[in-house]
Amino acid sequence: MSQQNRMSGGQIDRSRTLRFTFDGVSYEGHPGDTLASALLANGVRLMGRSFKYHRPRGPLSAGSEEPNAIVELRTGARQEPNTRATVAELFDGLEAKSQNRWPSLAFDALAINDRLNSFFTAGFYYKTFMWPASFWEKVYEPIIRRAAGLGSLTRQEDPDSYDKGFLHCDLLVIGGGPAGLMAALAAGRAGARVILADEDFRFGGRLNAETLTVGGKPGADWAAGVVDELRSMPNVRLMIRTTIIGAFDHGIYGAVERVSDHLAVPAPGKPRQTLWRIYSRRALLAGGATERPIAFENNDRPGIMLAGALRAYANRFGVKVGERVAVFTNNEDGLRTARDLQARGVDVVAVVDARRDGALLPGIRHLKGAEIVDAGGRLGLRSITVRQANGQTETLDVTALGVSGGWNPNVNISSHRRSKPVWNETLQAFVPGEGGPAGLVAAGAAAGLMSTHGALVSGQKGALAALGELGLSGASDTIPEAEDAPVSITPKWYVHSGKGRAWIDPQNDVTVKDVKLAHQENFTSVEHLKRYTTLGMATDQGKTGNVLGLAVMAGLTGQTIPETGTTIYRPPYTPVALGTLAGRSRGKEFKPFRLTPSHKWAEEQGAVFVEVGMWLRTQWLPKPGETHWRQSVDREVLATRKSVGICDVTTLGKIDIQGTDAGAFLDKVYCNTFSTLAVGRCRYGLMLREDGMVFDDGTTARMDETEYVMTTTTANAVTVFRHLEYCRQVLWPEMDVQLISTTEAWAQFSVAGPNARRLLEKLVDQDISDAAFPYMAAGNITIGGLRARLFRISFSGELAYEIAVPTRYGDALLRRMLEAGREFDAIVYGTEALGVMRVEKGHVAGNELNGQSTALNMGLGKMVSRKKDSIGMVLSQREGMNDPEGYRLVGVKPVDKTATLTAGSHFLEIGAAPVIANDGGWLTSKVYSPHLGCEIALGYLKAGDRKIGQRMRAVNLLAKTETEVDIVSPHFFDPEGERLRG
Amino acid sequence: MAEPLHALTALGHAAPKTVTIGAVSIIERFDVALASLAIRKGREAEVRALAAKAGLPLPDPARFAAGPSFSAFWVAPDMWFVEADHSTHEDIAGALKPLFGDAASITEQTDAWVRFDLRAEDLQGLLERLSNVDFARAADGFASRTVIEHIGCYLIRHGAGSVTLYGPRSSAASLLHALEVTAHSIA
Amino acid sequence: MRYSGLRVMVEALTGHRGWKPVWRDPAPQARYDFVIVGGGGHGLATAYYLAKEFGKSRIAVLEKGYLGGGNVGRNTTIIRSNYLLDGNEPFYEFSLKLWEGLEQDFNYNAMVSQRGIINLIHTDAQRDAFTRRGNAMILNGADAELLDREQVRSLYPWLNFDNARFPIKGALMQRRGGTVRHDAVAWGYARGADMRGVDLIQNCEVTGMRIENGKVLGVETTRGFIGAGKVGVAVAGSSSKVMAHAGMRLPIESHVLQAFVSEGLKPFIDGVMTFGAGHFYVSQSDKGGLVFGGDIDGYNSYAQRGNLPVIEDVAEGGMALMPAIGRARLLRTWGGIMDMSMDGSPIIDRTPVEGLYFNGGWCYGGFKATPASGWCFAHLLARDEPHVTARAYRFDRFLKGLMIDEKGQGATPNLH
Amino acid sequence: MIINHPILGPRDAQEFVYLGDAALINRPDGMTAGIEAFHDYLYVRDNPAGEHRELWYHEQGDRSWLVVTRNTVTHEIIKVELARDVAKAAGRTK
Repeated sequence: MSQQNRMSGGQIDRSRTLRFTFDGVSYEGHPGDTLASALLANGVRLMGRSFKYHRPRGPLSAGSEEPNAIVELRTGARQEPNTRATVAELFDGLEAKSQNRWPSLAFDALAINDRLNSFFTAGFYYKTFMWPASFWEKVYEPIIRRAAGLGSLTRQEDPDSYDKGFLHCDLLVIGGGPAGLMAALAAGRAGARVILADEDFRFGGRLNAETLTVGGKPGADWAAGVVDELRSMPNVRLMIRTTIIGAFDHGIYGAVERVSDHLAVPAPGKPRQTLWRIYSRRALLAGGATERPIAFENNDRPGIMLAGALRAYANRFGVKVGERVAVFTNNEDGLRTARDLQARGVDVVAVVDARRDGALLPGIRHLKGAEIVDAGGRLGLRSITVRQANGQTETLDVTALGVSGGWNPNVNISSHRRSKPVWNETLQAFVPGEGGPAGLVAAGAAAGLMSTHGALVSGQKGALAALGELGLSGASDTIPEAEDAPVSITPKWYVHSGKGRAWIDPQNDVTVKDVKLAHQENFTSVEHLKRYTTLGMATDQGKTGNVLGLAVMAGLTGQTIPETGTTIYRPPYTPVALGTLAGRSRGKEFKPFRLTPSHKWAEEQGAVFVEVGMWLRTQWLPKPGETHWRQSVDREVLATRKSVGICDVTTLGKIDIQGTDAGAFLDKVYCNTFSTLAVGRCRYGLMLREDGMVFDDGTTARMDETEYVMTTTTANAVTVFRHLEYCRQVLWPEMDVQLISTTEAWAQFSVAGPNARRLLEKLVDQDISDAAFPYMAAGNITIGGLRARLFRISFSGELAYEIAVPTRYGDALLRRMLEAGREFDAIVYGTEALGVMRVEKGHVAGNELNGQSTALNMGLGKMVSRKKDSIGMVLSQREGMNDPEGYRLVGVKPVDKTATLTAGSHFLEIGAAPVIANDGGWLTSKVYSPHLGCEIALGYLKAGDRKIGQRMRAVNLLAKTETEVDIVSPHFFDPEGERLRG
Repeated sequence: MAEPLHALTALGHAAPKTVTIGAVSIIERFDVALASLAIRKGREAEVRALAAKAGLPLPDPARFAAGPSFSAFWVAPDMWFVEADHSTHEDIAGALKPLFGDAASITEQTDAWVRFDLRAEDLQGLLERLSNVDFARAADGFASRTVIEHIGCYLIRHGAGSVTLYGPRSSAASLLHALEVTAHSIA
Repeated sequence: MRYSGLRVMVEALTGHRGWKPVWRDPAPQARYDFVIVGGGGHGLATAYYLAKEFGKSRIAVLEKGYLGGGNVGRNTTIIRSNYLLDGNEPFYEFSLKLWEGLEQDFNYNAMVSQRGIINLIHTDAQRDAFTRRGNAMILNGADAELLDREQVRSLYPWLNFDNARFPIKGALMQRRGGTVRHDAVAWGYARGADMRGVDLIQNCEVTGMRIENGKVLGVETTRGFIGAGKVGVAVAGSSSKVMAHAGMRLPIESHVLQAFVSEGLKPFIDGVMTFGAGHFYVSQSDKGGLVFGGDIDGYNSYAQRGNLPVIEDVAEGGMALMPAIGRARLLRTWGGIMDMSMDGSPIIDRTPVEGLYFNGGWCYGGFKATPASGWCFAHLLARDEPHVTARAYRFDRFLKGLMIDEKGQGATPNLH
Repeated sequence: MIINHPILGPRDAQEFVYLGDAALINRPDGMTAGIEAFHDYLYVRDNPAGEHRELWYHEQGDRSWLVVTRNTVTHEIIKVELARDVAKAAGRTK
């Protein structure tokens, strides 16, 4: 039988049939259905199992507050766990599976937990599983972990894409029910820029689920009419399937638009979802209210749901949940369910009304002052036991029960800034309190105005007030006629009865008993209650259960509900896919690439690249026949030292510093002096942080009286620039200094080796002989008339230059240099060879510039001038940073030249035990030096300057290896610097 | 003198690239020279006079202005990026320096950036997925730095359907990729 | 009352009528020998060890809200001792050893679970740094292993090995690292302290300090003046506020750190993992939720809530590392106040006021430090000298240039 | 958060880099002040729960350093100034 529980009416497109499966069984539904409504139409009430006791469960709600009916939706890599069937829009071919059960939903082996429930009370695990100590990880926890969790991930990459975006508006209206529609209409007509967002796939809110009229029309029709008008306004953006997930500072709201979740697969190029960041000047919270249950024994049977949900399934989806229905309510709204269902011909067996007074419903058995004490039917509701006002109990055969314990305004968004909602005695519910997000006001049921009329009025009023604050004016158009029934509710939270369990938080299986136990054990603060019992921590975040739990605790302590408190509402409003929050930033697109000017050439050569921050740099360039990276690197080093090598050093930060105070400025930011540097010369500079530690280093050239070009390390290019701006604007605001980064404007290559000059002389138009362009010279030159820059600086210890041209010519310059260098066997070297040569030369780099080291540690202590004030100069003088026993940079050579070294190994004296008291420091950088024919390293060694010539051990306890080493000067290669001055 | 060095675009080609996806065209521009111009301390009046004489506009903060010889957009207090035709101003800094003497600091920026011009009937749908700039409310001539997929760019609005983006040259490929996937997403 | 499996069974069969309150709610006395300000993890542990290990009595813990309501109740539950520097590693290793015997010690199952922690390596420089660190750990008596790429892959084959912007090159692993049920730590210490006669006084906020002639006499509270022989302040998130009552300014800034939990999922991640190329660390709780975090928001804040950019940043890191989590959903975010010190390391020290002691500046590291912090602070309070593993945590290290700066970021608290 | 930039108007705080207490403007002169003065300047903070004057840098914007007066409890921003103006007003020169 297909859709045996489908009735007439509702917002269902019966002209089309959608086929879907649940746990492998095929069903049919229609556009307009959710997975839950379609299953219910097919007579399926059992949709899930609870977390702890594995109790059979059906939907509690017809909305996003759903705790029970959560399923694994879709298959393969698109499988998504924990999807609420009550909001999953039906599409043709949808496949869903129940979860947290084995072997099947109807027969779940772990339902044994339900039988053992008296052991599994709140917090029982804190009191046991402690012996023997090792059993926790080995025995108990693995069992618990296997049993825990809900849905599963496939472990495959999510194949869908996600967009992000930014929207701006005068007024953000959160929720498209009567209040939200009225607000959007008022603001839209006033010309304001409006965004109206609703999590549902249809605007109208509760009007879609009710038989109420607005302006004489069925509510849903009125809503559709308003939406039509709003759609015609260019200043209004309508966003269905869009959940406002959180309120953040200064009017920023996060929103998730489910662009393609109602489709089997997103259209090509389209995202599954989009995360919008909405910048709003004002916001109106019209998010409605959520009904809450009343706790009674076995109130979790499939078929027992919120009264409003039962009504929504009938009115909106044309679905009756059962043939024989009862309603349990403590308030007037619950009666609507009975009336609506009866009007649709459903057999309403009884209305169990906790209230004692008031009128009786005509034509329905309306039991006043009554309550439900039990429910039967393990896999689906079969009966309820009613205790009447006179104490008599009676069992009624029903297959569906609607429960209403009142409605909680959806205050979540208004509390995301940690403002506390306030208790409203008339509503028996919390309403938004003071101190919510600036610029946000609530309207409609979210503000505690529960009638349709109240929603319409407050929506319009709220919008106009918000516009007024923005200096916009709108008209108070006539409010369409609508019901304005007052709220009539009597507090009724749970039914005192026998020994059974009455559920408060159904997913996490928190019952009234658990709250009582928490009270008994003095976990009475609301936060203790939550944390001890796990109340409100399930995927629904307690949307239906929190206030109920609070009320039960209040009853036990004798405090009022507001005295007992409320838990903090935290974003997101409903759970958000992590893919959505990440957007496009994943895989290779996690961070943008930065490519060097030589990238294209290097790619052609089959270079191996390495990530250096965002940059991709050439690590080495394998030649045919080279099978190991060391062969390539050794060749690059030897060829450079023998003749000439070229390396792309564009990634080094370059900052143009101009102004009449440029020299004085550099004196402040470098610990050594630059104002005395001659034009056309460059100098190595050491930059300290204010705490005296080394921040960065590099060479800076004086191109002109008032113009310097600073070089920074690749890693610190951005932070150094920021620091210079700080010094310029904040510390010395009257200095005449202008800064601009030119890192990417120039392609810069290091040309190093004995034949470097001979190579460059073939290209450069000017005289660059040693006399004309000596060591540390810098200047503007031309290459075939093209402006270029030349710096005679060396990181490798060789005769070396850095030559720069506008970036677009970088590729051509490299090719030209290689052509000109053919006669010298010029090669290109990568970062590995660069690293080898700098270690051979004893230059510090990233591993030594670790932010924990002083100039003294690096053997550069004398560079810190005390003749002038510079950043870090004073604090570098602190005693702890000038300890004669402190770390000093040393060179390290293995005694046995064939032995290997490992960076990160620690120094120990010969014979010393491997304990921290004997720790001498560590090897910072290790390379193989083809020049020396062995591995060498730099290291920071305690009192290292006095240990040159000693023999020690370099110990790597991770690999259980150690090497005897000689401590040597860090300047392995040409310590006198003859080559670079050659 | 040897043959001049050939130039490569930021995307690594000899000629600039144009991509059309749906209604959006992404046009790489390779024919604009760029330099920064910063006023030296206390020299504002002088610089403004010299700029006016040179036909170089110095627009207000967050603005772009076109001029007879040069166009310019504001980038920082007392600093602008100046645009000129690359074919006539290949060495734009060299051309500007004599005009301002020591009253301004001028630095070549041409190759620090990749420039993409975006064209469509309305670029709102594309840009709202890329940048937090309130493009719909921005006036023509609006110029601002903005972040696009972690990449710091300059965005200049010439019209609802005409925008110039400057992004860091080294990230040209990543920026283009971001523009392309977004254009596909709204196509 | 002693907890045990047998007791649970007996109570289950007798309707759970025998469970007693886990702690009393005593009214404050006029005077105590020791007043601990702050009923979070560190304060409760301090009181517990003062009573249990140092034989002290007449102890009170003053808590402005509810016990365990500070950072001990809002962290990502990780324990580890994978520190680099001499000032830190012995202390955190001491803490890890205390964790290992904690549950039997205080008779409460805090679910100390040593399922291992790995710090992923993405560059050669990171490998060098982690090799240095791993060796420092072993030299200090801790455990450490360096895993290569394939060893990481065998642990977590579904990490992004093949399409990563920053390739996984290996990991530093500490098998003894893991997670602990955070609330249970507070409750276990509270119960243990209460059982030993410590007065745990909730809803009692310190509003002032009575100091005469350079000596502390007691504290003003919302429940009246409470005299004290010694006052120990352990109020993460309120350090500057409380110490201002004693006229002290601290080398501390308070920042917001957000943390995250996903919906419950079937077991997916066994241990703890940190991404070395972005801001993301994660573990999976026994309930099935992915518990994860990233960087602090970066600005001074006492708001206990953060903003969207960091949420996005953390999700980006997560997706870059684990592309299979795209369809898992973020359930809840929250924020805690981190007292970020100027070098990223804590302070456990005397103050210029006689009888006033300070414990704070724990940055991200407070939870894992709880047992040792309590022990060392109790040591300092009881004996007036620092515990051997906490000697470096002095106020004057900044004046003397003896910073303990694991990240090498200098006096920039939001970068530690 | 939104920072109302004195030149550019409202901008997302994500475009900025945060440094810390604006008291960092008051750097002592290294030629006259000693270690203790620099220690107090660099390391010790008021760290108020309430109004806080702090330095933000518009890195993804116009590179201005700003002094933002912000409530650290509510995050409400009360005032935004150019740090250069504040520094000059505090007597800082070259």
